[in-house]
Amino acid sequence: VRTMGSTSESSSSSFKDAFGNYADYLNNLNEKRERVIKASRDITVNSKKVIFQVHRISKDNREEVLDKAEKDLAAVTEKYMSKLVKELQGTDFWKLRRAYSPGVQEYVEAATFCKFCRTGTLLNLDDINATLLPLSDPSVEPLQINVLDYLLGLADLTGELMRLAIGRISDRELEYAEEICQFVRDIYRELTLIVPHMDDSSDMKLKMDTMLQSVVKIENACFSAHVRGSEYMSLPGSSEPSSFLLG
Amino acid sequence: VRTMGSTSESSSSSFKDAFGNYADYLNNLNEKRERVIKASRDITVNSKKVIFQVHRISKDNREEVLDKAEKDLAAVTEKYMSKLVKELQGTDFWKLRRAYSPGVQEYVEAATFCKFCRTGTLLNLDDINATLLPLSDPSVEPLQINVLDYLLGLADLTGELMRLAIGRISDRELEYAEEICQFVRDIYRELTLIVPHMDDSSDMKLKMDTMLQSVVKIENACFSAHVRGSEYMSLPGSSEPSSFLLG
Amino acid sequence: MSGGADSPSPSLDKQFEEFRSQIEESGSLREKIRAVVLEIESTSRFMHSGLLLVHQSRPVPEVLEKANAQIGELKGLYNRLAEIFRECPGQYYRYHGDWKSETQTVVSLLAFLHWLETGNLLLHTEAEEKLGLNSSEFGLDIEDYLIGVCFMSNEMPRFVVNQVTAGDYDCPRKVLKFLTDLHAAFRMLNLRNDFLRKKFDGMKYDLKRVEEVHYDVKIRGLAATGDSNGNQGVADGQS
Amino acid sequence: MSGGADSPSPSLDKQFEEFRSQIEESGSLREKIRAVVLEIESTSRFMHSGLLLVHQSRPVPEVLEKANAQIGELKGLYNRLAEIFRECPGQYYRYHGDWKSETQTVVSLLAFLHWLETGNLLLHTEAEEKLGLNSSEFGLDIEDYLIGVCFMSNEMPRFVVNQVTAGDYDCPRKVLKFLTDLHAAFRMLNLRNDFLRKKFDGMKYDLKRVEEVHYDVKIRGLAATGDSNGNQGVADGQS
Amino acid sequence: MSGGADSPSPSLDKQFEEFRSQIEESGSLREKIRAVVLEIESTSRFMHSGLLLVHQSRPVPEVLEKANAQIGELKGLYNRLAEIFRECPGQYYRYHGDWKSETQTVVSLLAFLHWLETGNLLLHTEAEEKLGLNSSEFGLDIEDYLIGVCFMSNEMPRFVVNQVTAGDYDCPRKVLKFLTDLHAAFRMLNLRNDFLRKKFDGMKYDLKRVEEVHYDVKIRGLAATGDSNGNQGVADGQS
Amino acid sequence: MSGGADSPSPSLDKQFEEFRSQIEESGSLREKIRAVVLEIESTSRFMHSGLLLVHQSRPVPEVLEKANAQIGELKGLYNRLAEIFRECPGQYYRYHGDWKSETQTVVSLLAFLHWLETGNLLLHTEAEEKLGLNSSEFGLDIEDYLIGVCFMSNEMPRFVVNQVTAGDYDCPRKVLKFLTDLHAAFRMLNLRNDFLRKKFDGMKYDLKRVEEVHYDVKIRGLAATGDSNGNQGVADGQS
Amino acid sequence: MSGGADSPSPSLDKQFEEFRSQIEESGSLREKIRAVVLEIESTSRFMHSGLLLVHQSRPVPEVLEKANAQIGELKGLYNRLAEIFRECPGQYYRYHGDWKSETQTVVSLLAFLHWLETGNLLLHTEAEEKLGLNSSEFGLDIEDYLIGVCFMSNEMPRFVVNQVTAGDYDCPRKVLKFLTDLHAAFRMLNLRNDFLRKKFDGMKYDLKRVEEVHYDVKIRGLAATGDSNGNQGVADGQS
Amino acid sequence: MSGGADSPSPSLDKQFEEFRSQIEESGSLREKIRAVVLEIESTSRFMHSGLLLVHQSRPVPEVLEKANAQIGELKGLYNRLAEIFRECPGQYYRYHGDWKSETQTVVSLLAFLHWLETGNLLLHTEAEEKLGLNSSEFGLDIEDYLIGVCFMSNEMPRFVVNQVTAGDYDCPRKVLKFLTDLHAAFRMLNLRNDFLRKKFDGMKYDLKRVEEVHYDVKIRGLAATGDSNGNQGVADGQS
Ligand SMILES: [Mn+2]
Ligand SMILES: [Mn+2]
Repeated sequence: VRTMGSTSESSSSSFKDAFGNYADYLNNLNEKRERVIKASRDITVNSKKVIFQVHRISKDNREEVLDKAEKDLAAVTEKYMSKLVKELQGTDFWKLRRAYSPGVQEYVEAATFCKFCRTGTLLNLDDINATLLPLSDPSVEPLQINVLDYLLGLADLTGELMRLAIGRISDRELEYAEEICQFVRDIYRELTLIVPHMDDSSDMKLKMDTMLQSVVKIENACFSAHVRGSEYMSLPGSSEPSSFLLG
Repeated sequence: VRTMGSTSESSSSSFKDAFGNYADYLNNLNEKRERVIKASRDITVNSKKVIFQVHRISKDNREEVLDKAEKDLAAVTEKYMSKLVKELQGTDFWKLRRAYSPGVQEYVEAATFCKFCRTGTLLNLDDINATLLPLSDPSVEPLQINVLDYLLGLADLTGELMRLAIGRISDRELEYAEEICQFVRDIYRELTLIVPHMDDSSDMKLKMDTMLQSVVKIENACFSAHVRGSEYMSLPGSSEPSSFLLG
Repeated sequence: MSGGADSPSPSLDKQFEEFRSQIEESGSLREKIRAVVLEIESTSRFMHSGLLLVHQSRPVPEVLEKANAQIGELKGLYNRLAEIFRECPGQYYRYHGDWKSETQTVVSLLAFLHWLETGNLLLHTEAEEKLGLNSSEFGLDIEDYLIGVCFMSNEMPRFVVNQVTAGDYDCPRKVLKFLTDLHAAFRMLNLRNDFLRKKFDGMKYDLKRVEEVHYDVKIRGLAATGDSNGNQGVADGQS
Repeated sequence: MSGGADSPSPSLDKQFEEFRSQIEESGSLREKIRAVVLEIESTSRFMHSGLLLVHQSRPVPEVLEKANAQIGELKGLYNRLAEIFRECPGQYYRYHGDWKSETQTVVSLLAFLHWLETGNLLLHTEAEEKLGLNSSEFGLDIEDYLIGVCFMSNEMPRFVVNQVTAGDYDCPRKVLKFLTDLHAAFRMLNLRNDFLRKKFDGMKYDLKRVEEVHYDVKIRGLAATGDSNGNQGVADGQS
Repeated sequence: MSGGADSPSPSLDKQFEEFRSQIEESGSLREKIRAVVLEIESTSRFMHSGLLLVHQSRPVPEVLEKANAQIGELKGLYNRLAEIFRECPGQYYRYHGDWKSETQTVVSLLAFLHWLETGNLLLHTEAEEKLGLNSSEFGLDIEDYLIGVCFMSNEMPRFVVNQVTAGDYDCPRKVLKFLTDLHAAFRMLNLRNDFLRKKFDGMKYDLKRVEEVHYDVKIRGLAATGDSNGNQGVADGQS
Repeated sequence: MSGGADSPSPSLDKQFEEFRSQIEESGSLREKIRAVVLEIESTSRFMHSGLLLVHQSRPVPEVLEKANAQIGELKGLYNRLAEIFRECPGQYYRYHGDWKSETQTVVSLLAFLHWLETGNLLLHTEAEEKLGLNSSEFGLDIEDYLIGVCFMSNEMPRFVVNQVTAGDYDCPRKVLKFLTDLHAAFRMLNLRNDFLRKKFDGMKYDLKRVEEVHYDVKIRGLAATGDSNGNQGVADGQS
Repeated sequence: MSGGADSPSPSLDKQFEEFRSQIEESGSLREKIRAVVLEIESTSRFMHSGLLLVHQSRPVPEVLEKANAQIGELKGLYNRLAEIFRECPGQYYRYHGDWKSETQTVVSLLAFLHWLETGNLLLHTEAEEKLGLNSSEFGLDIEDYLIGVCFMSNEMPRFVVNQVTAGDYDCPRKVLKFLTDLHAAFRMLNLRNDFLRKKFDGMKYDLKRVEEVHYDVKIRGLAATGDSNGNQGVADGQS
Repeated sequence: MSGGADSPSPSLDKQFEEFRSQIEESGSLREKIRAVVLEIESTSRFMHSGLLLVHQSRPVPEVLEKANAQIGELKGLYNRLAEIFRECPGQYYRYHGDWKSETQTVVSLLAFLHWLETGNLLLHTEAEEKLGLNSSEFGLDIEDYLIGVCFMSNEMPRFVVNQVTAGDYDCPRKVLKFLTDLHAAFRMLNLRNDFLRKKFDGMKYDLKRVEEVHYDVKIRGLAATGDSNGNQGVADGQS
């Protein structure tokens, strides 16, 4: 006697219908979330590969390495970011953010890393978002990476730049290392003013600590390269530093 | 001068070849791991649905509910477990265990839950593994769920059984609840003898604590149902308990 | 040091300047939300205080009247929230964490009230209507709604116990019927291992407790045998 | 209590009895592994102690001879490990955690030794060969191999510093060349954020330090200008 | 490096040689202890698993008999432990951490068993006797004893609940009296050991839970009115 | 329930009415503090961001000028804080937790700035003066001051490294002298505040790092041999 | 190093000398407080032990008498605390953390005792009076008082359960009325202190539990129908 | 409740009475130890402060003299500790945790001092002698000694860096020889104590750093070529 059937017909059926709707809603949402998570994992894995490709840079293979990295990055955009774009629209951008944020952060990291190595400048959020525009059906609101994910990706970028700088110093590209140092310092300083106001900044605060450590690592490396260079200058008979330092 | 080309030809090329192999190995491994993780997520999501389906059981719809649950479970096996089977072979079973373990545990949970509701008995590991045999190409070693994942899934099963028992008591199926209680106690007791020897038992130790809580919850529920029943017996003029208790 | 001291590139500065203003804007939006949410919280605390009197067997109609008056207030507040969001379409879920807990409480109060009045479950669309919400713009999240309904269920055992203490022996039967149906409906959902599932697990205990009270009343022959008053409001018999 | 006290079903008992014996078996397998691994650890500690003498400028050939003798011992131990696993095919990775750290150390020692002798990197297949391992049955995990190589790289800066202190000014050049190549080869790998990547990051610092020492020697005109001895063993010039 | 290789001072060498042998000795002592403790752990686990059957309304005498048999085994093991220590007087507390946790469990099992048999608390001296321990040589640490007693108390609520379910309505009264006295006795101690203090805080919840079970039985008129059987063993009525 | 609704005692009501107003008052006091503290935090963040430029070899005077301008702002804010407390004497430490962390940061910035200008430690009284604080009314807690000084010390290694990179080889000597004296002075305190003690432990590493930088410069013969400019400001040589 | 050993500036030395003496002073103050607080803790533990006997249905007057005797002792201890603070005005809240937890316990005991005697809530001013505290100098913090009252409420369910077990069926009604009023009074406060808010949330469960006991008594027809004894003391009927 | 109040068994009471006195005794013993340990800590902090001056190139003999004077004080304190333990034989390790950390620091200071004076490692027996300890009664635990030695080794890099900065270019060679021997001696131990093993791992970094300083001196031709002064005391050349 306690099954749903025994309530007055109309109320019971609307009740049942309503829960049917709720069930559909939850099923659809969960399935979409799963698809987004999978797309995000793909983006992460492939963006990491782009980053490793950029790290293969050295004095002589610069163009070639970056060409390949940019090609790979474009493939990530077309093949995997487009999947995200297909899944997400409207309020999903924020509702499902936690499901795709790791992938997008890694993508930002890869894209900005390529760009810095190519031009020495920061790839702006607007520019990244512009590259995503063609992926969307023009009728719907296009996927736009949000500021928070961009900044979180940028924070990780500084770790990669630190690795790059250490490598460049071993390769005696001291000026390049100093350029990186300056760039990372600027990012760090700009972020100190933004981080406290970010939504849910606890992640970012941890990343700031890591970033400061990266800055210090680069500074220390530049310091020791500089001190060594200075010693050479002050050695007797070292009149032509440049020819040797570049040798 | 410091590029790889300048070493003696033979040594350098074997060196290069070797690292080419290592790179391929790592790329393949990572790609496989990703595919396994995705399959595991699918298994998890769909096994959870089977569990929810079983929870829709009540006094009158038992057969119908379990039929559907078993059908859904068979679909999980065919559609998703088969993907795992395709990816894994030989040493992968253990090498990639962390990538698929969550899915397999949930699958065990769902399969044993169905079986208990149908027969009141425990679905054995050998029986589960037997159902997986047809999925494999007969030429390769078939996927076999390992004891550890089985036991971890069993531990979670007791949580579902606890929920089931509470529901049964509300539905005045006290004897069924007591059967569940007995079953969960037996599993708990058997596991106390095994857990300390399990590989990496820390996960399982946590689950044992949760399991004990589940046992106690069921026992308390049986206790209060029993005490209420006894009070009825001792009330004046209550000579026909059974007719009322089942009413 | 060669070239080390020039200031950061202007485009870098400009972008971060923009971010700073965007994020500060978002911060002030949040402050606005927070102000409204504090009022929602305060109004619903007040409403809750009033509703609690049903546990003390105050005449139900009087209790309901007061509570209903506060729904209007809540509607106004949610309207203000909706207006705030009209300026930033699509960002509903960015700030969702800032009001969801309060909204779940509001839903639980509305649903309890509705049930006292009609004996039926307040549906999602009805809840949106009461709060003047509009799904296409600023709606009531379905999970928030469902969690709110679970909260309402948590109040049931206490209500039943106190009603029986106060002499209303028919109450357990009605509540048991209602909760049984509700529980059956919830079982149709596939949940994740999240907050909602935990709350739904709690509902099992509410149902069990109400069943116990029903049993207590029944074995003592206190329950009315007839089933006369049907479904129209739980609290009619009172006052 | 109706039917509550019968003992658990026999099939349940039987299955758990089996599990218990399987898991106890696995435990005793683990004990066997542990015993061998302790010996591996002890032998490699001994070997390491001997190799450390190169930092104190002991005659290299003598150092190498002793160390080489211990490779045989290690081979015997890995053979015992392989035998243990012959009984449970496919379970290599189940117990991998029990020996991987020691094996990484062993690889680093073998690789260092090999480099001292030949100036070349010990390849994965060569490492397996030295330890008598067989990829199809009981091989050397590639990640363990790579981590071991990173460990070896970590020893390089210390070696270079001490060699220069002892008057071998040509050493930095050779090591720098070797490490540069090694680093370039590693850069071809796509790593995850795991232990291996962390170790690989460390290699950058080794390379940098060796480059510094090379620089120190070069600016003082201490480095030999010719490139005569080519690639055959780093330590030839010594003793 | 000129003169870098002269050997270290002989007294240094001699000292470290001595340390080596002492550390080996202490290590092998620890291995011996570990072996015994593993057996203690295993025996007490079996005993525990057997005792769990009292919750399933198995005939208590049968349960007790089996458990009692295992006490003899434990006694033998503790005897072995004591012998190990006879060789190194004064080092009881040096290695105490290696067996204390297992001993606390053993005490809790003995105390639970004793209580089932007699209805009384197993005293410290009785526990030592059962295990063949001797305070002057190798005794039972008081805090270990007290922690074990707290663990036993944690089993009480479950026991009482299950006994009532099995139809023993007098059990809560007996247990309540026992726990109340035990709790009062503990309260007089000024506990400084943090772990023990925390465990004792938990006893309050056991007591509260037993009070509630007693209440449930009493309010329904199910508790026996007579008080005849006094104090001899909790489980007499059963079987 | 009969008679359930009589109202609670008037004295109870009166007491809670009073509590309510006191809690509101304390709450609004806290809001006022929070508002000022947020501004302090924001100002000091800007000041910090400006000071970070000394690591980038910006002309020091320019950096200092900007920072000095912000001290005035801070002074105004602390003045507002002091005014808030003038109304509730004796409650300084009640709300201390609400501003102490920000104040420690402020002290560290003032001390760093002062040291850049004068080469000396900013004294406690000087810090109070700069912020317009008055010990008898609303002073600077000594532990806050000391923690701020420790924070300042943490900046030293980075500063020294970057100064040397920018070509100022005399900087390490000056900083080393300053830190050595500061460290020695701290050592005489018997610190009981755990946080402060931990921060002070960190100062040892700052000192060690500066010693190493000094060593790096000295061993290469880069340090100035003369000792002419004495102590007046660390940054004189620059710009 | 030439000239490395000149001593630090005298003002620095002087400042740290002063800090040293202030830190010592504050440390010894803290030691004095700690000594008194230990005694307060011990006395209140004793008092608590005595009060616990009401759960065992000991004659209430006897229980109360003993407990009352200890209030005098506590008063003496708080007097000593107040004296310690007379020497350092304005620092009450600096050391508040050192005694607040013990004071909350003391309040809970006093309030429980008072309620047993009078059936009323011990007011804040009454609590201060009992402890000889004086708001203007060394008073009882309001939040400490409120937390103490919550602790007292936590004891109520246990008390009611045990009283009913012992046959006092009117107790639940009285306690329910008391707790309902108390809960309603608390609800009006806008609690910002997180700990207090959490404790107050707990009071809801106490209330619910007491309602259930009341229900149990009522449905079984055990509750007294009359309402005769009014409000003077909960425990009158006993002994 | 009928019969609820009979008192617990006398043997239970007696046992807990005994526990109470034993726990009190152990507590007051611990207080006595704590008092002595606080003085040890304070004396060794003072001694440490004095020894730190060697990093600032103060004349070594003067530094040593002061430190030596404090050894007598420490001896007195350890004597007091020994006396406390004379009353409770066999309990050394029961309270070992209360003083071991301070003792490790003391050993590190004594060993550093001894090394400055003689260039040799302070042996375990010598350390016991200096502190008036007696192995058979109250000796110095070997692991505490070894940990203390590791702490001393941690100071070496800093010492060497500062000595070279101050112009003593022969110091690195001496320290390197000492540390190399010490490290080799340690390597032969099969360390099972985790903390000690970790500390010993750290010694590798000390050795490496000293090697680097030695390298820095050598490559710049700063190291003395002769080997005249032999081994008698590191600091002879100074002052
Ligand atoms: Mn990265
Ligand atoms: Mn589950």
